Amino acid sequence: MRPHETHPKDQVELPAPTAWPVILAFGLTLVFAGLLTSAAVSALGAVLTLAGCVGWFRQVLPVQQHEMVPAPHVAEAAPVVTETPDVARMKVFRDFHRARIPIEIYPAAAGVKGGLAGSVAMAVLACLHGVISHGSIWFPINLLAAIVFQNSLALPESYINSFHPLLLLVASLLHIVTSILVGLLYGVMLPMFPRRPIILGGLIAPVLWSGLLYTSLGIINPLLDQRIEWSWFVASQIGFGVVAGLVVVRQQRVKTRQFMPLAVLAGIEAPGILEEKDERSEEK
Amino acid sequence: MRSTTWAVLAGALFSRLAPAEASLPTNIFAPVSTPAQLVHGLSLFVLTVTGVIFVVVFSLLAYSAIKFRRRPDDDGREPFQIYGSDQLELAWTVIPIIIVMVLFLTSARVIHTVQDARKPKSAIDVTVVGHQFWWEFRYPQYGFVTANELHVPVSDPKHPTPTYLKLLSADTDHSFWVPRLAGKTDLIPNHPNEMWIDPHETGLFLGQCAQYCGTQHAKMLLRVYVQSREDFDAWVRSQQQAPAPVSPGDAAAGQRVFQSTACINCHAVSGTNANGKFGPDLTHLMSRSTIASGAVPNTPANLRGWIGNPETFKPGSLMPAMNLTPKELDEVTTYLLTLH
Amino acid sequence: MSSESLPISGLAGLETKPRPTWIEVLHEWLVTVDHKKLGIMYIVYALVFLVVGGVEATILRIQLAIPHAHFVSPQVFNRMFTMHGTTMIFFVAMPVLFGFANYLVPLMIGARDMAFPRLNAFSFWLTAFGGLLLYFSFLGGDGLYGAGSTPDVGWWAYAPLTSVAFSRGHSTDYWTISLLVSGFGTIGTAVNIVATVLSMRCPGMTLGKMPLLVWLNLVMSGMLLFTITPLTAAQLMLMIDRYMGGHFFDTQAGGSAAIWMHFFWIFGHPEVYVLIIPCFAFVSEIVPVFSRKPIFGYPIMVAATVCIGFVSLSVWAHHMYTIGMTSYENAFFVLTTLAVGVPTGIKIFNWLGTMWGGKIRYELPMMWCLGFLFQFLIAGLTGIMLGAAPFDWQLGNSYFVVAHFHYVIVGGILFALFGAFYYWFPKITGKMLDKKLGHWHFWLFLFGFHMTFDFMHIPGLLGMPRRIYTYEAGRGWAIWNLIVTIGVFFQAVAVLMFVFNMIHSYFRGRVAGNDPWDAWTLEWATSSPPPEYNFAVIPEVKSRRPLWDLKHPEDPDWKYE
Amino acid sequence: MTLPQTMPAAPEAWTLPSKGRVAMFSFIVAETSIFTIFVVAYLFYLGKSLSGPTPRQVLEVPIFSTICLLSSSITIHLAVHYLRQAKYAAFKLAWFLTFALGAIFLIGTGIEWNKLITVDGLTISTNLFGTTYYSLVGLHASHVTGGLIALGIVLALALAGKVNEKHEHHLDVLSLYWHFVDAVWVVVFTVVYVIGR
Ligand code: HEA
Ligand code: HEA
Ligand code: HEC
Ligand code: CUA
Ligand SMILES: [Cu+2]
Repeated sequence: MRPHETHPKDQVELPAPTAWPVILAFGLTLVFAGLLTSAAVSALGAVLTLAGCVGWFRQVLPVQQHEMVPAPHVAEAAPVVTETPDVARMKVFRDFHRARIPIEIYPAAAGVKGGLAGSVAMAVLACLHGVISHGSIWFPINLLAAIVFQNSLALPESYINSFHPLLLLVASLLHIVTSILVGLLYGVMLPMFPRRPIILGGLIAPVLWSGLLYTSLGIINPLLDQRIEWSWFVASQIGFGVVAGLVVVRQQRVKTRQFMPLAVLAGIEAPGILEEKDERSEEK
Repeated sequence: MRSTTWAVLAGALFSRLAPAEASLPTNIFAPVSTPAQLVHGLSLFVLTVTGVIFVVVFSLLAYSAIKFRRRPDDDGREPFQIYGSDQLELAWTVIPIIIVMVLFLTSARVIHTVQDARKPKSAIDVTVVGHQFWWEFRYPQYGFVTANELHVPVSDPKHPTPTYLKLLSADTDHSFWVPRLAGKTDLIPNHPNEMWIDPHETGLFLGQCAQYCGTQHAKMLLRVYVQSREDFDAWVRSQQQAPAPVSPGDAAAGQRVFQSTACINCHAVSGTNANGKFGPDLTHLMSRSTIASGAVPNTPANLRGWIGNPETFKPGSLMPAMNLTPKELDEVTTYLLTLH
Repeated sequence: MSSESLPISGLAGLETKPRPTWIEVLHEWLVTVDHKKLGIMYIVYALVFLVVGGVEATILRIQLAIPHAHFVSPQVFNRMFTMHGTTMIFFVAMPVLFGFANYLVPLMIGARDMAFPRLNAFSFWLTAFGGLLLYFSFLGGDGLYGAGSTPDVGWWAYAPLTSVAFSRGHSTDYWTISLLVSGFGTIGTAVNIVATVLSMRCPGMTLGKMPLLVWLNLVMSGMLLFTITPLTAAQLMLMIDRYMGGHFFDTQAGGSAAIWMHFFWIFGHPEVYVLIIPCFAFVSEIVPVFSRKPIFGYPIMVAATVCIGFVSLSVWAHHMYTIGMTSYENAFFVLTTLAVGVPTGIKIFNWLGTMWGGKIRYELPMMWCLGFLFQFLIAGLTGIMLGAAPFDWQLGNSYFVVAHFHYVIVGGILFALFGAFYYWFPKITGKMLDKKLGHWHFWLFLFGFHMTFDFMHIPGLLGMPRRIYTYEAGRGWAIWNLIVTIGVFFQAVAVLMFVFNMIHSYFRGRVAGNDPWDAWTLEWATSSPPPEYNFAVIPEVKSRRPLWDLKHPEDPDWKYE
Repeated sequence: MTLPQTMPAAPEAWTLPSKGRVAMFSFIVAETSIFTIFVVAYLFYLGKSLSGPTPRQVLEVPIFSTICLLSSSITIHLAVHYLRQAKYAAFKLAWFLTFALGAIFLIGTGIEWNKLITVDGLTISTNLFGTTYYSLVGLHASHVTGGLIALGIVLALALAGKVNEKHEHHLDVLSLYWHFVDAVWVVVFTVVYVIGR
């Protein structure tokens, strides 16, 4: 509801300028300033405050004081022009319009599924190692959880091999969260490389991040760094990568998108790729 | 092992800041005590991670800033109007989340390691009381009090003898910061804190108050002497002794001036009737190499100047000018010079 | 051109009436409730205090250029850094951002004014008088040290330094009361912005179609509503302690010094995000226009900002890592502090995505924003270093922190602000800023900024704490302090050139026209400067870039949003 | 091509929230924040006073005042309701009751404070409890006072016959403030008289 619009088109109603706000502000300031100087200042401030309140009140109630300002006729408003009226357009959509290949990709769901599947593979391989080398399924779990332990290097062997519910909880949380996150990444990025997604996700990526860990594990988790056997570790990461990659690729029919341009695979939204909204139904 | 290689590489990278001890006495990249070393390790990791992020993002920004500038031969059309990409958004959300997780977990571990370390029985206890603008050091195990210059024994990593500092304050907030020994911990009134150091090398380590505490916050300096066990024990023994009786002459006259002027209201000299707590304990004043918490070296001339008018060295310090006559000043100074 | 025939009553339109006397001009500005005039007053007020705060910084730096200098006494130095910090945060950064918000938000949503124009004026005057009261402290009373009663307790005014025992005279009270007064003004403006954005948008402009600047100012105002009253509360408690014998922070009576820290930083941290978010807004408006593309990922940009707004309310104790909280508390704040980096990073990537594939025009607004992007990246990463608590145990309260926050404030906020000046000065005054002077301003300031604040990190890494009026010679700090100080003079010259540019261009600049940058938001559809009523008729919009739709009728945005 | 400027003749309704309500809600958010801090301080300092009277020793639960204040929320709600229906007499009565109930609350607080100061010797500077108690309750009381002044002005205008249903909107916004003040009292009451004793 804008009262201005009910007036004749060559006049606009605006709130009237008024001195009461500045008077009230000054009065309030003086009230406080009196605490720093003298009571007389506060007294003066109080008077101005009261005056300001009353004056302002009467500006607004019972009806707002306004002024009328002349406004030009609509037609005199300046035109909106640009020096670059042409726009480049991606031609992608037209080429695929008839092929009816589903453009929609759901990276998140596929990624989460892939990550969870991969987490199972990794866990199986790690626990297998634990049983074979140390006779305990809890060995790798506790090593992972030791990331938050101070002085973890002082933990005795028997401790690392036995069951601890809190450590299991911490390790599971870390394991699942990281797997989901990496799975999400797979869901998003594997479709961008439709030719050899499994090589990339199953082999190259795990080896890469294992390499990164190799250099930094000493500071991140010293106990794991001390006890880790890299061959098993890399194997478990590759296990994750292959399983997660397979699940993602299967879900998103990545291979069938080999002929799509990168822009589409990366989910770029632009005219030419996006469908035009129907003029009638658009109304948000 | 790998961590050593890494530390060497990182050290080479920061070689400008690597210790040339004499010239960079408060360099945080030259730790000699476990808390400082733990922080150092974490800091190198954090620097590396953020460094990599910086290089990647900086390159992308620079690339796009250069590659996508409008060419002189531009065709006058607007470029493709791209609204976004949920996939890319997801990717560059997930990767930072993973990075944050790793940084958080590593930091949490170091926090625990430093803050929740178990105190061994061999630890030395020192109670540090922060004052405006000087440090009081009490050694409850040995029964003496000193000021401004802390002595601790060196700690062998295989049989650690750390020093545990209990941090209190008599007035405002202060902060104990000797970078090569540990991160800083604040001294807050009514809020006791604790920190520990276990220096692996002997030597003198410098620091200063790191929390604004008033006018002379800048000159609340710290000197920590890390000594071999024998030297430390010898120092303790000397601190425990009361001063020898003063020989007659100027020194005795000075002691009379000292005891009849307000000095004894603020200062303590064990074995005498001076037991003020507002100012530093002067019993072993001459065992210190500086006065007024590092403001000036401890020489007879400076001592005389200080007592005459502290404002010349440390304007705003809480010791008033004592308005002594030049003769009284000489005598008091002579007396103080006997307090080894 | 039709624009000249529009009867405009703004700054440039006075030629249709007889020239007013200076009393009439003064009166007009004193009683105005027009958001544009108030915006300009906020901005001019902030610029004046920028110079004042800069002079205070220069005094600090001269004293610190060499060890054991005697340029000023410790008492004066301590007053200088307190006033510099307080002035810059409360009477430069906040007013200038409120000024731009005041000016632009109604224009961008197609409204004629803010929701409550009189409240707008009242809030401005409260802020203004608060600042004047703070500076009155130089004159009022004789304090303890003879330099008036100017506050010398640091801009955080930690207890118990501020108790009556340790802070005699009225210096602390000047700090408390002037901020209390201007704090009420801040609340008024925040309420006004929220009400304006939610209740005054033109038809068709749903929340999802507002320009990002409007969204971000809405988030900023929302944050302010949560976060400024904790400071008010703490200040009231301090006044009760100092004036009425209360014991809130009286450690002798069992009170807690730490609780002041908590209350202050519950305000203080979100406050710095309040400062940066409008600068994100400027960048989000300028980068698309000069890259000739829409902002990449508008919905995510909004979501990320809201996320930052919420998360930032939970990170405050990263300013307190050294006070002796438990390891669990420290770890919690590390987590939330680092978490804030994620949505912030998303924003940087989105700006990158906006530039990518564009046709970037390097006019001055874009140059400043490019500086912002690089420098904010660095500043954010040094923030992450500080967020890792153990690292902060060394770096905290040192010059590394000063370097971090000046990097983000000067290198981020000021750069984005200068960009905003060059971008919107034509709209506000109708004249373009001079390009040659602008380039001098940019390159000089860039050089001075980097000379000062890049090297300022080093003394922090070498153990130099904050708030010290002098330092020892043997610690390796001297050379860096000298370099840091020299850089300030380049900045000062640059800022002077900028001020000169504004004054000169106002009188003799090239006429700008409605839309000198070929931009897409509503403010460019009206004249420069806009008439008092902003728009002849309230517009109706269909997309986020209404002017794009008009300029490109075959390819309007609303077909794809 | 000019600015799209049609006010559609028969538009789909373009409705936005009322600015008065938005402003009042925003203001309430800010006020909630300030009260939260004072409540936190109160809770933090419970049991930490080094000396002096404790809450249990001196506090009496102000049941009557509380009932009055909370009822005034009902009466103000009714008042606005009646005004909307142009039932002026009922409106004036309900509004007067609101004002009176609020005034009773304040008087009750005053009596309580008088007792605490003169009988128990508890002032704002006595100990931590005194400081936090008077600050918190006082902050709330000052908000009640502000509200009462506004209510009083409206009452005076209403009795002078100057209030009609065109002002319903303003009074609705004012009643929001009054409800807030009451809600804060619920919290303060719980913290001070229930948890704290
Ligand atoms: C405009 C203001 C502003 C902004 C935006 C920030 C942003 C941040 N700040 Fe800063 N800060 C200040 C102003 C600001 N700061 C001020 C004024 C002080 C000192 C007050 C005083 O003591 O006087 C201070 C102090 C300060 C401290 C306290 C230091 C101390 O006193 O001991 C800390 C500690 O955590 C900190 C951290 C951060 C972090 C983590 C961010 C983050 O928000 C940064 C996020 C940005 C990035 C991380 C970069 C971009 C992201 C990416 C490229 C994605 C990838 C990155 C990761 C995965 C990490 N700041
Ligand atoms: C918006 C915030 C803001 C801004 C823009 C700045 C800008 C600057 N700041 Fe400041 N600063 C703070 C906020 C800010 N600062 C805060 C909050 C603190 C902490 C206070 C505390 O510890 O309590 C602080 C503290 C602080 C310190 C630490 C003091 C200490 O710990 O002892 C230093 C030291 O160098 C410093 C320097 C500078 C410099 C060189 C600039 C320059 O970028 C300024 C740019 C220069 C100009 C704008 C100059 C314009 C001048 C003229 C045109 C006149 C020319 C006159 C002469 C040459 C005499 N600042
Ligand atoms: C009102 C209190 C007060 C009085 C009286 C006083 N002092 Fe001090 N004195 C202090 C304080 C406080 C310091 C610490 C100053 C600082 O470092 O900031 C100090 C420091 C000293 C120091 C340096 C101690 C050190 O370890 O570095 C000496 C020496 C000293 N005083 C001697 C004297 C003498 C001699 C007198 C009397 C003639 C005297 N003081 C009277 C308060 C007092
Ligand atoms: Cu003690 Cu600063
Ligand atoms: Cu912060």
